[in-house]
Amino acid sequence: MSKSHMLALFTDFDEASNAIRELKASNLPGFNLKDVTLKSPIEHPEIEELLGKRPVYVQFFTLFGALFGSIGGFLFISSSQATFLLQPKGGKPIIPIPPDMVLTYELFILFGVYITVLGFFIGAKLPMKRHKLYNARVSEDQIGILIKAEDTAMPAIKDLFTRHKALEIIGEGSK
Amino acid sequence: MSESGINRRDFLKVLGLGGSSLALTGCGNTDIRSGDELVMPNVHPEDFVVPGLSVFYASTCTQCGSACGVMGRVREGRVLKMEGNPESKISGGKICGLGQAAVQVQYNPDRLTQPMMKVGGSLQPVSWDKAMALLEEKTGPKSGINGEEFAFMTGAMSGHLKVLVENYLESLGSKNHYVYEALSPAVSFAAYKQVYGVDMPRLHFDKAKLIVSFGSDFLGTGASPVHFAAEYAKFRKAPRGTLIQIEPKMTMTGANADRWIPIIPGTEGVFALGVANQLLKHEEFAQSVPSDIVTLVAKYDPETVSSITGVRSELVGHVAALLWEKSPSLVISGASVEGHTHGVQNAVAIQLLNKILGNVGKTLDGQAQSPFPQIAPNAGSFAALKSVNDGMGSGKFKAVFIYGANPVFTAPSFMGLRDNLRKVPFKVAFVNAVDETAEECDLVLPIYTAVEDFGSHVAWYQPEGVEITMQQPLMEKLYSDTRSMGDIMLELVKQRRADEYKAWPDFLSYLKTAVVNIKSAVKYTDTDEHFWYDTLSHGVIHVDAPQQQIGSNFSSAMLNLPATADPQDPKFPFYLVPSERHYFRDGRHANCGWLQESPDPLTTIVWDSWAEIHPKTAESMGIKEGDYLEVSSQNGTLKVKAYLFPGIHPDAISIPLGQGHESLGRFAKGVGVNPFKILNPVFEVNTGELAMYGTRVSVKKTGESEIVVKDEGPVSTQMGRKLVVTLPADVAQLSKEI
Amino acid sequence: MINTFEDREVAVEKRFIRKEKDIREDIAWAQINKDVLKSLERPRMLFWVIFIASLALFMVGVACEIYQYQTGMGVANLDNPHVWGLYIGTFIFWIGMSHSGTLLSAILHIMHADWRKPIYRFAEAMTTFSLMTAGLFVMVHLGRVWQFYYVVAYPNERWTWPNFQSPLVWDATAIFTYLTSSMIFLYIGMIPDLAICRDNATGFRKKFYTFLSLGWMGTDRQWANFRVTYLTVACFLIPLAVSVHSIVATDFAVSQQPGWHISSFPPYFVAGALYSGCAAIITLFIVLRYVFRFEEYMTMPILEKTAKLTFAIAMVWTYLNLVEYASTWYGNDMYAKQALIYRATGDYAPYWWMMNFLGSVVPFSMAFKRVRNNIPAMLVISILLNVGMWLERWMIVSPTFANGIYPWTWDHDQWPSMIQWGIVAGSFGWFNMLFMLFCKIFPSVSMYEVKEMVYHRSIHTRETEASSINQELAVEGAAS
Amino acid sequence: MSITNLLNNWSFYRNKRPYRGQYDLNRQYSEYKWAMALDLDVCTGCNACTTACYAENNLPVVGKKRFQHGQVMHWIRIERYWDEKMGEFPEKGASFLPMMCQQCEAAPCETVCPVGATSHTNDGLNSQNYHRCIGSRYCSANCPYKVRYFNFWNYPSTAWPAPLPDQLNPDVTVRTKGVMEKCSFCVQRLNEAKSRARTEYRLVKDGEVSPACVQACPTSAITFGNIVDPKSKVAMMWKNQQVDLYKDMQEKDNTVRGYRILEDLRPFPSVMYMERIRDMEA
Repeated sequence: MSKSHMLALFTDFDEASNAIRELKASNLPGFNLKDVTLKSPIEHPEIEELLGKRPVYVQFFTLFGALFGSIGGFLFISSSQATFLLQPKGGKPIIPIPPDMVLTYELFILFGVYITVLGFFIGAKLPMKRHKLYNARVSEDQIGILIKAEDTAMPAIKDLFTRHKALEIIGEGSK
Repeated sequence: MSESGINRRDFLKVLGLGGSSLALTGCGNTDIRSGDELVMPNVHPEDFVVPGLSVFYASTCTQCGSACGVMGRVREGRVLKMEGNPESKISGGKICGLGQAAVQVQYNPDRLTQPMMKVGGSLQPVSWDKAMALLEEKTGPKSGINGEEFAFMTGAMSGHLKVLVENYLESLGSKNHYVYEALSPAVSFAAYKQVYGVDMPRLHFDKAKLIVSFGSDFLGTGASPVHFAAEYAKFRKAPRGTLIQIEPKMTMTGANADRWIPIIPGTEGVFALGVANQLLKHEEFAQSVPSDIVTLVAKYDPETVSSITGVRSELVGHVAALLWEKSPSLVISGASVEGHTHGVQNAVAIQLLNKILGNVGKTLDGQAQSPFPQIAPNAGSFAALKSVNDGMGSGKFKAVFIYGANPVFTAPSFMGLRDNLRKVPFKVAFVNAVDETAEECDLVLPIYTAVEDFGSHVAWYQPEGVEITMQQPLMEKLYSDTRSMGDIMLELVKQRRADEYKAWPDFLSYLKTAVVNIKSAVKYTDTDEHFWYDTLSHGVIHVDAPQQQIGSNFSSAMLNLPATADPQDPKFPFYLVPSERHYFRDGRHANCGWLQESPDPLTTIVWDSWAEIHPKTAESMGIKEGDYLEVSSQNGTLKVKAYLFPGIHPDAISIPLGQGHESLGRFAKGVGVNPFKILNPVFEVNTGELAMYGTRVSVKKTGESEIVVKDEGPVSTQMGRKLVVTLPADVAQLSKEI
Repeated sequence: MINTFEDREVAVEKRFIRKEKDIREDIAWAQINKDVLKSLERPRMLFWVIFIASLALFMVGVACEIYQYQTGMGVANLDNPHVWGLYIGTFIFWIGMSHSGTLLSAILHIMHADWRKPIYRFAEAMTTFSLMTAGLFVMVHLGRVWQFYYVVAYPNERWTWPNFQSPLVWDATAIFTYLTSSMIFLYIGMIPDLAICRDNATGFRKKFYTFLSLGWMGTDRQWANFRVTYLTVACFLIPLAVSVHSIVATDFAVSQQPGWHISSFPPYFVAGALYSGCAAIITLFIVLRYVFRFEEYMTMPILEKTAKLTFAIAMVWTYLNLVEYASTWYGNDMYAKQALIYRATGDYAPYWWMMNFLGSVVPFSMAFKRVRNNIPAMLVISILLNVGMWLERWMIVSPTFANGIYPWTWDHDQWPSMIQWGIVAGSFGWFNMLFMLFCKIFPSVSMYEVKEMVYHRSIHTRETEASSINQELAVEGAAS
Repeated sequence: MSITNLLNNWSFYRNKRPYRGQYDLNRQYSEYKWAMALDLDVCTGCNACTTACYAENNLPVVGKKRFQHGQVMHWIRIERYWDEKMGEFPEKGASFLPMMCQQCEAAPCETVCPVGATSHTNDGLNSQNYHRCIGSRYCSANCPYKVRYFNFWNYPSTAWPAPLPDQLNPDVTVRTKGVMEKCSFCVQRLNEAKSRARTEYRLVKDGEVSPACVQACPTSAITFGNIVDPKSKVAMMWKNQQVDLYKDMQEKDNTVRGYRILEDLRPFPSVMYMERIRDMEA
């Protein structure tokens, strides 16, 4: 059996969330809550909750970046000082701790930020091609629910959406 | 001359003999100007010339009259630096900044590189043949010139070049050798002559416990500054001597004094007599001088002295007391004492103290008697300039040669020397660079600088024995179109004495013969050749000669000092102190960047002239630093910036000499003002010398103002920092030091 | 007496207009897009005036720099020992300027102060561009700028490294970190808006925005990652910003020179940085509000809040400033004390006093609501404050050189040459040029965040209003 | 590689200069430590040292205007101070102070140079690497003595009109615009002497080499040498004057003249000055 996509656009956010709630409740055959994607102009933590746990892993990238930056940074600086014996500085040891700490701190932040952002791109799957059922109004003021389900389940879902006064329902076939 | 070098064997022999690490003459280097300078110039170097290693040639510094033995550091055929020659008793291996600047004279961008001839009022380059032809025509045998019509003006000279010059004059049947030095020691010579019967006694600074110096800047501009500085250093070592300086304007020596006493210019003699007065109160001293002097001196009680000299009366007794307790002592006089109508009397009065204190023979005795009078130095005098000027003015002279002097720059304007010089039909100048005098001449001949030429010198102040310092080229001539003064003179002599001088193709051979003659005097046993190279490699010949016996005759007649300071002229209330800068002297080396940029020790001013005025006086006249002042005498006006200087008598204005050139080159031209110009016709009565310090001036604010360019910052004290710490002499324990 | 539904509506209406809001809550989202996107199309004439003027100014600076590059630093009329001048002073100024962007977006973001939303975008842009300008000054200041890369720790065959002990190297690292991080922060925060631009643009611009928006679709997954990332980077940026200006402060604090060797310098510098930054935000706020017709979004209440913030920081700065003087005075170190006295009485006295006046007295004018709500007044004040802060940096650098430890080399005559002034002026041109370009190309008001703001606020007010009405009804019901 | 040897001798890397025994004859770290002793009592302020330095180190003559702008390049300068409580006249004369780079052991300039262009040599000199210098001028800003001089102009093209370049010392480079320079204790002479000594399997003898200023000084006010060698004159003078290179505060008798300028800033200078003496009875 083949699966297909369908996008429903709502103006009323409450209706949209109700629609999702109902989808969740009605365990239709051939339909899985995981296949629901919410598309919104602003972030809707409260609605996202309805979609169940969808974990984010950015923090772990951050942790790695920070550790790498600080440890690697200090090792890099101190070892380069250690290999550069030709020009000692009067009044200071070859490897002075306070200055190295300052630099370590900077590198800790530098890599922390970089790798966090890397994590973001990976986690958010950016850059990506837009889905063919993307609608510009989503970026304006409407909320879109994109679902993927068995063709058999489609009519039921469609009429569920219409009940929740979806402005427009775009199926894969239509347009 | 560059061909008359040494062959290899000579060199080896000489090393064996000389045994010194100093290398030999610079002959044999190819011309560094030829071809690309990137190519190492020594195409056929001497064996000892290793590329990349310096070779040191001994020679003599001719920047001033003290004839220090120096060494030139030579790399790849170029002299790079002047350093002291340790074998020279005069320099003792040390050197002053003026001596350092010899290389900048050599490489001066404004050097004259070819003969110049006056054509239609301006100097045009000519070939040497033309130039010499002209000389022949004007002064040669066929010119019919007689000795009376010819004058040769030189600076102070010594050694064999002097001999040659005099021989030339003699061949012309002329006696007109005028030796002129703008800052000549003639007056002090005269005074010493009167008192001790010698021109210049030997001064033992190191032996003295107390030196009382009346305006003698022996550290800066004295007879032999480098030598005196070394002696001064010994004098300051344990047991540390005390230096008292009495002068109208603080000199470098005064800045190092333990006590500096400002005094009205010209009254130093009176102060000395005042001190004598105090000293004679001690009965030991009572018998030391003739009775007539005792009576004369009796007049000078502290109050009188104070009223004349403007020095607080107790200081007279103070100085006397110090002289009394610190013995042996040394009392000396300097330019600011001698440059007055009664300069000789001043100096004599000061020497009287030595007599009273019995320093004569202890800290002050005779120099060695030079066995070679013909090469002995002749110190110049102003009298010479005067007679030349008169001769030129009266049209007596048909031809004038000028060498080593720049009278147009140094002669006061009242003499009208420039115009008189123009009256002379044929004027020849021998110079390194075109100066004010050369500008006026009909023929200007470019000669070697001191570091390109051979020569021999004898200083008129000899530390011990007689030191003949040899001058040899430190490098090949820089410009192919320049010639050795000696060669030129020899050629001129040959005009009339060809047969007598035919033995000598050039001055080098002449000098060699002459020097070799000295061999016997120094008990040198090896061959002449060796003696010659030995001499050159060591740079000095020491002749131990008998010491001159110095008498000491004083009479009250020598001491008739004016009863007051020179009469005040209300129109010109200030005493002008034309101070001598230790690196500028009479200004002949003003075109050296190093000297221009080396700050004046006391004012730290560079690249300029200035008028030192006491802050108190300045305040009363509303003068601030940098204000332009008009300093006028009867004979002219100078527009010069004011510098507020505490080390000067409130009634005096001091302007340094040596600047204010209208010619001479890019570093000197138009920098500062020339105080020589405004000097009044005041003369020393005994010698007829110009009384340099006898000029009165008036000072007027112009209203203009400009920043004074100096190294000193906005503050002149240490602002509480511990930078220079001063320790009282009684606390210090120099004897325990290393 | 409320008894009908209509009456209730009226009552709600009344309460709506009673209090002035940061932003109108009934503003349509489509309208927001429209208004902001308009700023990318046709700004007022003034925009072009400013842009051209800045360009010209920048050109002046470039000319001066070329001359200095060819001739040597001497043309700046610096000397020994007065080796630093306006370049370093202005460098600090620009670094300082960059701090408020972070303050507004990061700190306020963490503190959920949502009134920042309409204005943080251009504040962040300001951060980035002022950092770029500061970077220029490091270059301009170098005697051999063509060798600047020696400061970078790049591996090379000789194993020579920069001197990691030098505060200048710390500077280089910190500024690099800060510049890149704040650029990333700016960009990440802009992605949803870029998507909006993409959806509304056509032709070349569409390609451009499509590329930049990385195919953002606003899916729940994207939003979730976005939320976390944005928060994390913000958390990084705050300590970073503090560290950057502390390090700039150590350039002076770790040296031995009187007037620099002061332990309170790092906080003092940071306060000064936030201060000048906030003042700059006010200036640009007013300019953008007019130029791009942002009256709807950059509203008076927001301006007032910013003004209050600036005033608070001004007081902090004043305090630290006085602490510096006091500690120098009571520390009674001869060198430092002399330097301080010299600043107050010497050749720089007029500027020093003006700095203190502008920095500590002028801000009090913002204590008055009337002033805070008067746009021209705020424009003038904010500019005055920045003049004061610029003077402060100059007064830190120059007097110490003119009156340092070593009296012989004191130098009271030095005055910056026209070249120095020209380059300083040029830097302002450069900054304005970049900033104006940015505002023309990218949405300088964050559309999606304004939407959030409107959304949440409207919900909030609706609830509060409703509850309060109910209470009243209850009360009245009891009465009757 | 680097990390392992970093761990191996961590203590060595943590050793803070100057430490006692850093310089000694049996080659702990270096058997040379050049130092000076300068007797202010015999310094007459004659500027011979300054001119010698110009000649030896190719210092440019900057001219009046640039001198006024404070862009003069004299590596050694003679300072002239009047006494703070001077009456109407400077009756005790002036105080002259030759000031050149003090070659500090804990040099404030070294730590702040971003590119490590100035740093410490094994024989205790404060070296300046012209090729590495990028002209940030931080070293000058942090130098308490202000003895660092910056090339504000391209002097090689202006300061030596031909044929003056022929005088330039080939052992010393001519500095271009935009680099910092300072007194080097005539390092070119020191290196020549050291290599000469090395070829003869010996150390440099005392008095074998001296900087241009020392050599010129007519009063021999400056003594120069290797302070590591206890028999060298300079070492004996330091000892005799009770000045210890490794101390930042000397406890010494008040009769002793030795001191180091601005010692309280703890730069550990290598130049010892000896107090000027004045006869207060005079």
